Amino acid sequence: MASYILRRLFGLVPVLFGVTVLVFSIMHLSPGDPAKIILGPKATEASIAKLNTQLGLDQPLHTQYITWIGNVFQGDWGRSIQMKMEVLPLVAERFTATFILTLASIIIASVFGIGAGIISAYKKYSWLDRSMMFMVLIGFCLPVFWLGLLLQIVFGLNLDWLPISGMYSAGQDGFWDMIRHLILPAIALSAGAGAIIARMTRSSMVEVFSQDYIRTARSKGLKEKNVVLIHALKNAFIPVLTVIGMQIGFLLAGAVLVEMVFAWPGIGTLMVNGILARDFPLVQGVILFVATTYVAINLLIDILYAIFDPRISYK
Amino acid sequence: MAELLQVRNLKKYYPVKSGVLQRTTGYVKAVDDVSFTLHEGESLGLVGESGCGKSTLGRTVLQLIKPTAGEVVYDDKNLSDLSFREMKPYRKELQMIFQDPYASLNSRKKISNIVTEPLRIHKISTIKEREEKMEEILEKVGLNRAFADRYPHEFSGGQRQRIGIARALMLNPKLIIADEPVSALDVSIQAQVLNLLQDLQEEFNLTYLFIAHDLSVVKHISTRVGVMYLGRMAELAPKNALYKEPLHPYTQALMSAVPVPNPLIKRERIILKGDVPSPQNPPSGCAFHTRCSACMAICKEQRPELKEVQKDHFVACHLY
Amino acid sequence: MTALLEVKDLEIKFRKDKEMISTVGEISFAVNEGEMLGIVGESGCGKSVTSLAIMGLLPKEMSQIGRNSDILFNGTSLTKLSDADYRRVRGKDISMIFQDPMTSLNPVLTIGYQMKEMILAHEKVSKRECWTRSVEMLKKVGIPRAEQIMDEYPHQLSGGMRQRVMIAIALTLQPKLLIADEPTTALDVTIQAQILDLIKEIQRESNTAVILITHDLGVVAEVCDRVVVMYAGKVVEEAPVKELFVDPKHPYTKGLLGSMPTLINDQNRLNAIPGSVPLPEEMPQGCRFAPRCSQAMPHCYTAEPPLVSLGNSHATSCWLYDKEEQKYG
Amino acid sequence: MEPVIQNQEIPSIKPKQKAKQGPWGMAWKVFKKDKAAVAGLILLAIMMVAMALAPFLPFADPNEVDLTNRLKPVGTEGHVLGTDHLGRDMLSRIIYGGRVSIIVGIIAVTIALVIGSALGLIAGYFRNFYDTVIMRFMDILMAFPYVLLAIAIIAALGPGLMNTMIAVSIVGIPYYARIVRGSTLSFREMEFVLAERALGAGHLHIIFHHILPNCLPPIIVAVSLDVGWMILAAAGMSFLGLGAQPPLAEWGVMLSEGQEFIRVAPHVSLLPGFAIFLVVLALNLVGDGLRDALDPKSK
Amino acid sequence: NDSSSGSSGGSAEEKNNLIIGLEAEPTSLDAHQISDYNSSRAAMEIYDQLVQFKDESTELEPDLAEKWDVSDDGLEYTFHLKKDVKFHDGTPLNAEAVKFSIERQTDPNHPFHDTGTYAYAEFTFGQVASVEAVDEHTVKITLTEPFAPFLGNMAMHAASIVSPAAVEEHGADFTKNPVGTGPYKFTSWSPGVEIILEKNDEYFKGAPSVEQLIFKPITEAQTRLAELEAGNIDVMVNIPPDDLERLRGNEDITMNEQAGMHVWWTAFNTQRAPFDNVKVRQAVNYAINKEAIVDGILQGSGEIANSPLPPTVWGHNPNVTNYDFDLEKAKELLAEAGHPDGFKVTYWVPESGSGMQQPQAMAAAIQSDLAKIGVEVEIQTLEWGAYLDKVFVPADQNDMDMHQMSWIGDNGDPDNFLYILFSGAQWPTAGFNDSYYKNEEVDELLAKARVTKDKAERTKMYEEAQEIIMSEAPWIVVDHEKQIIATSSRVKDFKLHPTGVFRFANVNIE
Ligand SMILES: Nc1ncnc2c1ncn2[C@@H]1O[C@H](COP(=O)(O)OP(=O)(O)OP(=O)(O)O)[C@@H](O)[C@H]1O
Ligand SMILES: Nc1ncnc2c1ncn2[C@@H]1O[C@H](COP(=O)(O)OP(=O)(O)OP(=O)(O)O)[C@@H](O)[C@H]1O
Ligand SMILES: [Mg+2]
Ligand SMILES: [Mg+2]
Repeated sequence: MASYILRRLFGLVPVLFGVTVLVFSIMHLSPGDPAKIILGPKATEASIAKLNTQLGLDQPLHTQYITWIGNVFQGDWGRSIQMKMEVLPLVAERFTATFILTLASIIIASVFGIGAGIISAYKKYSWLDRSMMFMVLIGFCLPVFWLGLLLQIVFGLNLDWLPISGMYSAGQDGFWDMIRHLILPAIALSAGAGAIIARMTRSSMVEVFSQDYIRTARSKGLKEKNVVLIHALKNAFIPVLTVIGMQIGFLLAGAVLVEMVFAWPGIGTLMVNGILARDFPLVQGVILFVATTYVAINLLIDILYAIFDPRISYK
Repeated sequence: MAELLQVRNLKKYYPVKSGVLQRTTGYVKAVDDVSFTLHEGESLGLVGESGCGKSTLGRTVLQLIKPTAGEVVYDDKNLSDLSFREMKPYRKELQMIFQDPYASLNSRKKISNIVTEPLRIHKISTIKEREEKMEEILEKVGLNRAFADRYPHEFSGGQRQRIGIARALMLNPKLIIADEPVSALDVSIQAQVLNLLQDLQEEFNLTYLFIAHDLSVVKHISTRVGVMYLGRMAELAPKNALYKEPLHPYTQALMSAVPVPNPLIKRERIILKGDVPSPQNPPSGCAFHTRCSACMAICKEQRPELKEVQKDHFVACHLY
Repeated sequence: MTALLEVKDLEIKFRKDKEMISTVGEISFAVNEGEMLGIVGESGCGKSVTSLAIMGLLPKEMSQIGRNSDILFNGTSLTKLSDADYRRVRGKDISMIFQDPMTSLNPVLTIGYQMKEMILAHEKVSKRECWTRSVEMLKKVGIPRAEQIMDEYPHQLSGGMRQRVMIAIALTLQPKLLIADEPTTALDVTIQAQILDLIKEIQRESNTAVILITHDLGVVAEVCDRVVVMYAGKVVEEAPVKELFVDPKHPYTKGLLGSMPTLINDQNRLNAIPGSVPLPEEMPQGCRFAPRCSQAMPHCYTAEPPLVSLGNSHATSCWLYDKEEQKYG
Repeated sequence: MEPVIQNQEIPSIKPKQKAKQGPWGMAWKVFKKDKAAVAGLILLAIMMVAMALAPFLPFADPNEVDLTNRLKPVGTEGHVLGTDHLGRDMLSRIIYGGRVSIIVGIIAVTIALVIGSALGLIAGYFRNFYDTVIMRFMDILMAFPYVLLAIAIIAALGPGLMNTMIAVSIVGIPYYARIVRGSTLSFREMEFVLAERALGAGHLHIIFHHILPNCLPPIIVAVSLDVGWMILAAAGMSFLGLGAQPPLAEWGVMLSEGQEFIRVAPHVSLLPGFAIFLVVLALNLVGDGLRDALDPKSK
Repeated sequence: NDSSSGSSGGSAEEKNNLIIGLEAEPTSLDAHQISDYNSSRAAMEIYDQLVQFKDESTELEPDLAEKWDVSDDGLEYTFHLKKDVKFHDGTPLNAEAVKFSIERQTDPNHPFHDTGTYAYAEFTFGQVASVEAVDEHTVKITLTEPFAPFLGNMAMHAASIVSPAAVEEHGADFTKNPVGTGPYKFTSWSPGVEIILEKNDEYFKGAPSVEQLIFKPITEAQTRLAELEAGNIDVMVNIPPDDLERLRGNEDITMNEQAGMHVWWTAFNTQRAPFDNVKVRQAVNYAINKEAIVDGILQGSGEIANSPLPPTVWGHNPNVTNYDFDLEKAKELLAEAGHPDGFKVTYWVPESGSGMQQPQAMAAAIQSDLAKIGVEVEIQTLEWGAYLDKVFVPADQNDMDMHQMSWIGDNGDPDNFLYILFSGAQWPTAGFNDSYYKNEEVDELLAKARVTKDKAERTKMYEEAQEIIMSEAPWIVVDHEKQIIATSSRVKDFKLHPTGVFRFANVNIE
């Protein structure tokens, strides 16, 4: 197992390397000049040139890349052009918020998605199944920003049950305070992922229900509950896990919209503003962070496979 | 009888990978140094338990899998030296019938399409001629030509196997490697297919390499029989010699294990201990020594060579 | 001998599009205590669905049992049991081994778990006792290193071992009836011989009644006491094993025996039965075998033959043996 | 020699004797039986016809601004579905918007599908080096946050429908590559592929005639969801301010513009949202039906 | 810990603090590095400048400087600093600190120059030749040329005086550890969450009454609005126009409105056909229904403009040529110009942008208006960064017919509007004259006004310039955005400032 993990970690190197090259090229090759954006329309050419030199943007691209990647290795991720702060601590802190949000939504999405999927599969072709899958389609179609606003207005403003936006109440930082703030954005973000997980769970469970070992389990006189939740679910969970892994990636990146709507202090706004302001070090840092997390999570999921499926051995 | 094809010291090792960098750390010796000759018009039966390398042997002979070592000589050419493209003309003469009548037909193609596929691949004849040829062959294998517009799932296992046979016959091959063509079939259907194969052999002077795990089936159809164990040939002899007097202890055990549909005959059964060892690390010496009742000291150390102990009767055992 | 299990006029229908199509048509047979009954027949003739019907495991939404059908176990009617009561019968009184040991064990649960849950589903016992009993059972079916194997997963075992585990599970609660649905089909001959030996031995030892389902007449000849031959969802012949092989009556049985290549006699050509088994939705009228039968009479195509007893507990369902019919014929 | 099988078999095929039919004709026969799928198809057809014929039907000009009639609710006289923030008629904007949105969805999915499938086929069929390189690249794309990818592409190419479309379709490529590669890997080991090779078939022949058709069912399911996903993703881009060019009616743009008026005039964003839902629903029903219909076994 | 405070937020507990909902995260709290409203709103209470604008106007009054003298040639400014003023870190405010604050930005060799990027240095101190600390409390600034608006610049954020000790200590991180002399001192900044400022009890003009200022970035306008209505924030900026009406009817909320130093326009490319023709430009001007745009789309959040210079800035000329909505006249002019059937043009629009109001909706309205006189407009949208790149190019590279732009004057001087936007010397890329307007007469007037000391004289020159410019119609000048800030009604004495910066020093909470 350890050697498997080691090997996978090796495998991550080219992927992350590719990600850095890609983000670097995209950022630097797209039109738009950070100096012009920072200095605004009022800037003179001389001051733009001066700023470009100060930011090192007058160097040839490959030199800039090598300098950047070299510094990253030494733990210096540079300073945000727009935010003027050091990238690493800034991104790390904001990313934590995104991560909490993503985690909460994937938990919500998984719990509801898997639950709905199991019931649908068990009651295949019944009205319950059909209406459940109809709901799932609605969930899939709800644009997050729209759902988010709706939740705010209903549960935040009109019913006053939950906070409307932000991660903490003004001037506070308590854990439960954060959890209360987390609920609405997490729900808004989880709708789409929940729908996809539900569909996957359903089809995977349907498949498993037709397997011989389910018949065996029933022939032993087990209770249906055990047949479904232990024998069937444990097998059906493996493809579902893959989907969950992919969704985590999607949520991590897609949290942007929800974060904007809920003023959640994640990397979302940071990233969008960064891109729009051509804040190279910041965007590169954010992407590197997100990509690393994504590949790490997928590694984790591959390891989880081994727990759910003993046939996969990473020897 | 003329020699049609020679297999010389054929080996196929599948690499087993492990370690941090997925280096190859060992091999599954699926086929390990097997030699035999096929004569024109004969049928050589090949038996052995699951996983002993029968399919691998069949596939390497046809170069569907590149052998690790050894030669397959056909028409004075070593087929292993040929490239994918150079091999194409030979494929017309060397055909294969597969074990699984369900998986070996593309379920999304009509029968007509499946059966004329070989002609299309080799760009032989016009569309009309293809149709005619197809009808002729379908008739030969006992299928109504009205079937041509249907999909494989509309057929029973026996019928599908006939479709597979029809496909193999389309190019007028000389040699057919039949990889367990009847294992998936019911006895009554199996009998139909076996009869068909026999009839076709007579009519077209076909040569068969007939792979099976059922000794009775092999006995029925073959003129010579080879018994494989863990990638090696344990015994190779003309049918009658082998069934009358099996020499290898494994062949003996195998024969005694076959249930006989006659409750009046009570035979002394040799029940082998234990399972077939893994081909990834086969026992040293004679691969069968772990289950053999006549095992001697030498068996554990030295690998027995295939020797001709009686005329045309080869066996790989230290007892002889 | 009293009948342990009595299957009476069992008819099984499956849903196809909107119709219910009868796949198994009103069959009857009985199994006595301690007896080994063989059921043979070609693929698709309804052997498995019959055994599933006995287990009460037919898929509910897809299938249905005929109104006049009844399955009596020890005198109680299984078809009238509630789901919960049926569950208590399964595994405890009647248990089952399936055809393919590769797919019949749950790949993601340990052997130990799959053994223990069986006991826990029916008895209130300590975990420890579960464990000891399971290990004991594994040893009994001849599994080496039984203690370690408890913690292993199915894929770590060979096919023969898995089938032994299946047998061990099925026998843990000492059921009165064991249904073995083609328990050796997926195995090599040398392993098949081992497993058949094991089943035979256990049956002799614990006096469990066994229904052995197979399509291999050789297997039947070697181990069974009595045989039921099925064709296309019908019982065509029923006889003690020796009777059947020495003096088969039904043309289908004869055909089957003639189709088999054997090690003993040398035939140049096999006597194949022409044609193939009809599909359930295209069942011929009259005798279902008639279209493939070389001795078919016009009458056979119209009327279904009854099961005629020929004495010696030998019975067959063929117009050739119907006294009345012969009189007129 | 005689055929081994006697004529008995022939009567049993009688009831199935039917006129020659192409695979699509057969598929249609099966499809027709699936009520839900037919309902979906009808729904889709109605929408398509309405959109195609929109210029010839008596709809208002979707771009006519009337600032004195802003944000009128559903049911207003002259504007059945109300008006938006520029006083434009919602009904005709929904209809005209659908023309654009559906094309966006379909083209974006097509791009993703074609490129993704090609890569997946190559990776899965040839494996080894190709597999490693292609899938690594797909990993890179997947690890790359898709919103950024899209924004960056739009920032590079400029906003506008075309570029939004390219952006969201690139995001879709690795998913199709994965699906197709997975299927290819399993099909290439199937005996029917081996049989093709034994007959001497070339790689391209095997890929296009045997593997690709078998990869269709999962692709159809994915496509039927993804057309909707692409429209929604484009809406997300519009929300970030990077969508279609005004005054072009497009559901995504309408949805995201409309959210600014969610309190005063919810219908402005609700209606395009509902329209997207209808399309996704219809495509799903049709997709499921098509998948079953294309499977020769489902008859 | 109890979370009941969650939704009911700070205000319900009647704490003596203010929560301000900002539109975006401030990018810097270092006054010298600020280049956007969000940052200046959050940061400017930390600092003082030598001079400051009076409340609600752009007139100047003393701040850190007690008084100042200007030499007759207008080249030397001598500021006399107040004594006993201390930075929040306890170090004294002195002439050296002023010198430090300016030279840090202007002198590339200054040891602390590389602690930041100074977007406004060029604009604010472009004419500064040297800064000299005459004595502890006297600073002399010498200019390279006479420059009338200079004093106004000294009231801007780049002219804030920062604590040299703090810059030395924190270096580049001064941006998140700001130290000034202002009424509020910096407490904490959790990025994305909030910035907290606390009152400075030692403030030299007297301690403010509000204890704490909490700035929260809430990007989405509807969310910010919901928070305001729920009572969770006290001050809200950028209210969506269509929600104004509802807020005005809400008793818990006070609306504060004032016309800002802002102008929104659509520029013609005056160097290219068809807009090189004055008549065409005038015709298009007549075709635009500004009233409908302002009342409809902007819901009254803007004021119809008739000159580029907003009425809040001195020098505004209310009597220039007025292009009231008149389709007949428009068509007539178009016909005269030789386009009786109209023509086709492209219209470039950003997705968003500071001061751009509702760029796309307004573009759609203009497009629809022009269609009525046969001018077919094709709208092209660009994301802001790329848009700026596209707009500010030399005239011969510019292929746009029309585009949108807006301007916010910073120092309250008309020069900051008219010279920069219309002088022939300010064609991109040298400056901001995005319509490539050139008129010798105007150029001369504007250049002269820059170096004239007398305000009355300058006023006249600017009025005249406006007249010429408007008659030649290089723009469609549409509106001046009003600053509309909603506050919860417990906030008293809140006054808007034309520069858009918040002033909380005199605010009280009920
Ligand atoms: N592609 C492969 N990679 C690695 N090992 C393989 C591969 N194909 C076959 N093997 C191994 O090679 C050995 C021989 O396999 P082969 O399929 O030839 O056996 P067989 O005699 O045909 O068995 P069966 O009767 O089950 O068809 C087996 O142990 C199998 O696991
Ligand atoms: N779930 C089901 N739905 C519809 N038909 C079914 C179902 N299960 C079985 N059948 C039908 O019932 C018939 C009998 O099947 P069964 O599995 O009992 O055959 P079998 O005799 O066990 O064959 P085999 O030897 O292949 O196991 C078959 O024709 C099959 O098509
Ligand atoms: Mg094989
Ligand atoms: Mg069965």
